[in-house]
Amino acid sequence: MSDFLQFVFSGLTVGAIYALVGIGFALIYNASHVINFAQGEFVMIGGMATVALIDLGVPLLPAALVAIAIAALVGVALEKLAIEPARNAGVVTLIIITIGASILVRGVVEVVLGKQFHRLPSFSGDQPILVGGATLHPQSLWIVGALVVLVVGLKLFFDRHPFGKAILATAHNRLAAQLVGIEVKTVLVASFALSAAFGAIGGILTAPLTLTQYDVGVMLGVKGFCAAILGGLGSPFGAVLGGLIVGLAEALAAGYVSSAYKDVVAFVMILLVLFFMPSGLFGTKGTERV
Amino acid sequence: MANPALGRWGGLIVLIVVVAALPLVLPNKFYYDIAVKTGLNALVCVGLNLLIGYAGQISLGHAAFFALGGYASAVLTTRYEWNGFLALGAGAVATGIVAYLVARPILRLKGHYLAMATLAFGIIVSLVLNREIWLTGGPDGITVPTLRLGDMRLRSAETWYWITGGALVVVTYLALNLIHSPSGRAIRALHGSEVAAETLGIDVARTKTMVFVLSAVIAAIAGSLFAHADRFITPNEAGFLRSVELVTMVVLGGMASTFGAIVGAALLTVLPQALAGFDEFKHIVLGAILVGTMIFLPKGLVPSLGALIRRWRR
Amino acid sequence: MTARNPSRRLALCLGVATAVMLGALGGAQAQQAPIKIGSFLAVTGPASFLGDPEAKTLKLYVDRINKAGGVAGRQLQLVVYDSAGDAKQAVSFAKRLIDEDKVDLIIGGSTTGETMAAAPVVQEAELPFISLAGANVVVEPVKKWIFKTPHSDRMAIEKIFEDAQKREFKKVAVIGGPGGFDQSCRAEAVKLAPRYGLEVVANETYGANDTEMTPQLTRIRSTPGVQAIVGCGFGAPTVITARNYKQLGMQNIPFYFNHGVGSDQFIKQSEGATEGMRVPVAAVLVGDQLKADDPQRPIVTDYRKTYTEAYNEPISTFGGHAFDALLIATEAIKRAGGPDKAKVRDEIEKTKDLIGVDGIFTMSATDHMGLDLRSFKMTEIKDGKWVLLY
Amino acid sequence: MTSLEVAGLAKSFGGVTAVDDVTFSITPGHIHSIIGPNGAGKTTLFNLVAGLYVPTSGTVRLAGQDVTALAPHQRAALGLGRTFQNLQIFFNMSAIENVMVGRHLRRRAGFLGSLFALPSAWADNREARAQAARLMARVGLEAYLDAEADAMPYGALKRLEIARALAAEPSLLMLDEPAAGLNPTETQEIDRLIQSIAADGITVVLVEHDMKLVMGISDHIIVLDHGRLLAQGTPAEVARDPQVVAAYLGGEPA
Repeated sequence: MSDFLQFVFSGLTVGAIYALVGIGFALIYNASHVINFAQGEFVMIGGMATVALIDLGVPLLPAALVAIAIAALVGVALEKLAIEPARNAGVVTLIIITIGASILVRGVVEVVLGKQFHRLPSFSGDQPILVGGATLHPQSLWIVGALVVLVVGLKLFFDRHPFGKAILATAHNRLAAQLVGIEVKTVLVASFALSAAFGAIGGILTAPLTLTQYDVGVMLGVKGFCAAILGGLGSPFGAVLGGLIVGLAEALAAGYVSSAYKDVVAFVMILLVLFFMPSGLFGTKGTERV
Repeated sequence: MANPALGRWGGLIVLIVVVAALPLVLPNKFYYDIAVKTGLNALVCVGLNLLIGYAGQISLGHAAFFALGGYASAVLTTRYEWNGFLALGAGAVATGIVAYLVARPILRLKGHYLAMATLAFGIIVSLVLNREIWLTGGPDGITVPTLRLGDMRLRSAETWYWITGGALVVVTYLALNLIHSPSGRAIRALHGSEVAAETLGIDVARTKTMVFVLSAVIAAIAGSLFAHADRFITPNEAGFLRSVELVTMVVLGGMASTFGAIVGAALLTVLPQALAGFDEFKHIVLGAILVGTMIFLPKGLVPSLGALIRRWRR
Repeated sequence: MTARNPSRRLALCLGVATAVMLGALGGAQAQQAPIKIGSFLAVTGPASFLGDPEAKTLKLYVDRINKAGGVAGRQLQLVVYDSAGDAKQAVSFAKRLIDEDKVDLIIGGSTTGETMAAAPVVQEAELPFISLAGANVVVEPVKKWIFKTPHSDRMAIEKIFEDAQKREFKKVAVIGGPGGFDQSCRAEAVKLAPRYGLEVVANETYGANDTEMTPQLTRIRSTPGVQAIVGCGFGAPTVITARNYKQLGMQNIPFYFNHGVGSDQFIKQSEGATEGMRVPVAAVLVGDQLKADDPQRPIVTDYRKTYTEAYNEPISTFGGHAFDALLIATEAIKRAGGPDKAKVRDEIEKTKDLIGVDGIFTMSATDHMGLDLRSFKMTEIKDGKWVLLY
Repeated sequence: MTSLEVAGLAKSFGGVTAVDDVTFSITPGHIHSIIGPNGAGKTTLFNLVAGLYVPTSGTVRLAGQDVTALAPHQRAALGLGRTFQNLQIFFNMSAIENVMVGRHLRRRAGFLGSLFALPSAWADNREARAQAARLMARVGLEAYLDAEADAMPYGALKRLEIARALAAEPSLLMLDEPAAGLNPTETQEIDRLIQSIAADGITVVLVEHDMKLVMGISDHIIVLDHGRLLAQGTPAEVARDPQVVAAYLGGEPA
């Protein structure tokens, strides 16, 4: 039983990160119908920039805030310099563009910050908390807590704030949004900035638990994509559930089945969902018009 | 172009001449080695281009087929002491069967969902290759014996150059045949409009499956040749980034252009070599080239240049 | 995971990394072409703990040797490629060193995977190759052209099990990655355990790019009767293992690592999670604690001083492996009177009582490593420092 | 013997019924038109007949054979051809290649024959090209043979779709708004083309908004409104039907 709890803790912690990356995918997809394969790089930038700033003597909180801002700026730059000029390109072209951008970002980080891996100190020490025979790392609480706060915040933003509503409206029907006077371009930029910030927060929160390096973004990006698809592409809150499900499934599989095949679990799951529920667990079905 | 057939076969002749003449300028074995890798990548890309460029179906998991072919050769020749050519054939057939089995459910999907599904398939294959250490040797790879033809041991880089070059010419010839045949037009029709294709009597699912299996088999053969040429293979050959690399070659060279695929493969194989001196900035340059090409030459290098030449002629 | 060192994977079909050419600058005495030493090392990537100090050591000492007049009257030229710990790239670079750079001798392969991948190429090209990899498989069975400097994983396990036996442990757990070195180490552990009255009750493995080892450690924790854990591996995964070990509050179970973690980096990155862990390492890491009459003391002290002064960072056992490889190579070239490949190979095999920082080397036709357990030291990490036990 | 028979056909999309219990039959060799206001369900009906949508209930018969469970390409093999309201041109091919795709059902070479360029594939190509060129001339596109489809004007593409559909030698041809977006001269040409197609013995089913065209060339008209069959008969009969006048003709000065 304590083992089960341990796997659940581990799964929720990892799942929360996938969720944060998944939200990023959903936000960008909603605004632009682009799958941003550079999403994982925001996670990497968050962690790496914070490490670099702390090494320069900046305290944790300001360092984290600046890192989030840097990631958001990279997100905006990505939209302005790479996505917008290729607005009318096909799916494949856009995928290649975002992949190219992710290589570019990794290349820059590699040159500026080096290829070594780094770690951040834990926010509240490393003393594990005992819960029902299992141990919970304080950083896990930070991660899950941050996810809850961000999701609630995002929900309120969409429901209450006029700009949040504008983002939702654009996702729903771009043309109609334009007609009622919503600045679609601003929505696009904001979506990229927002999803970059979410990714960066994820990167900063996990760096104390795992390690961060210029290339950690690739796998996180793919897992986040899994979360987004599982939750139904374009549904930020579906992506949260998708992320948690992927994380939990991985941890339980690692614990009870085979740690060697934990990554396979996520991908087998995604294939099954795509084969039997092509619009994801929480997505809606669309019909093609001829 | 006044006569499309002229461009088609003219291109093939140019390819043959390049393959035949290249050894005159290759200074040593190391360059032969690069040429072999270029050729094998081009081989995969010609096949992948049939799927992505002509049929309009993206695959972010194609490296898996390459690796399946390579590992079939590696495992069958080392662990079970099969004849190399038999192993190559078995690898191609087995990969074809795997491709056939995954094709139906996967190819029903479109766009991003298809991208995700093929990506997931590729990652699963690469994970299995990484984890089944008893069979594959794990992440550090497996050594592959020299390919033997009778008593002849095919091991020098020069020999492999001619094998690869020959295979590339043959596969290019077949691809050109296919594209300009009834089946090829059916494949291209899928890209143009699936509904229209259906209403003209084209069995969409079957056609997609055919082209998927064909491109997978070509990749598997290239993978087998690669394993023997390099005499070593690691699960990285099946990895996500290897798949992305292959797609990038196709898109960079030009989708729906067989020679574009070859040019793209050559460029992305040789470019990192040329950038060796600027090691620090290599990834920045590579990323910038990818993004830049897609934005400014969205059709890829060869079609864009072709259009330019045609305009200039007029 | 497959996405090992990703941008590199994409960028490099063949893989070409930094070619650091430290050539003979003293033009006057360079009537003869320099002796070329090639190297491929995991300077970056998950094994950069190993490759980085190795590359730095080679550069530093090739420079010093050249300033002192070279070897056998000729200058040395060093060509280093970064394989990022990837076996595939190691093969490419081995070929490049042989065919394009036409080197006389190769030092390198930071990891067992790289070394074993390149081994057939080197054997076929017939040139001496001194590996810096740990696993026994590198030199057993003996391969004509291949030598190595670090202690083997078998020795590490023997050392660990001796210690475990002294502490009267009966049941141990093993944890390691899927790479060649880890695999070999785990296999040795399972094989040797009965000889020390030990039973391996849990044998856990993680993926090469896993970011947490919590499930594996949890399973070890809930295996009844585990008295000690033996970690097989190097680089980032070992750091994560150590951190997770502490995060799970498992310090009541003693932890041994093999010699793949022998650097201050490991302690630093693990942030105190390594307190109390025991690791068998080469003497160089605890050079200041060696007895005054220890024959290795002078050379170890000198290496520590030279390296720290040049790079302003603590030494590691890995740099020591590279130092010894260069030492063995240059001594053999001197005796052979030049870089003739076959002669140098024979001379390397004749290395006898050569004091290096890893130990005292005596090679033979059946022993291409030439070290024994005497020079292998058991240490414990106390207050973030390597402390020599015996 | 009917060319097309639709019985109790219905299709709803998530609660919205687009086609509701429609029954009619079409006799061979005439020009039939389906008319109705926007949203009457005409295109949905086409898609149901072509097999692009699966009906919620009802059956579709082609030349007496129940095809309700058949895929679109199987229906095409039974002699059903169509064009599209929103152009479905293969923009990745030349004009003549578009039409050559239409010869797909008439090919002899298989996949392997195509791959290895066996004589059968050569023969196919020759035959398909000749037929396609003839059909393009027939629809007035002889000037566009090797033009890239994406460089052709709209009116030409409309006719290209018809040529492509004809290439499959259908016995029943469904044209979805062939005159939409065309100027009066072009509309007249289409008018003549449709009549000549019908004269060849091909049954034509037309969805069209241009009332002048419909009334002028149709032998038989089916009127849909809100997914239901409102009336059917000759142009004169339909034009007299008070329900039709109220629902459609009256609502739109034609």
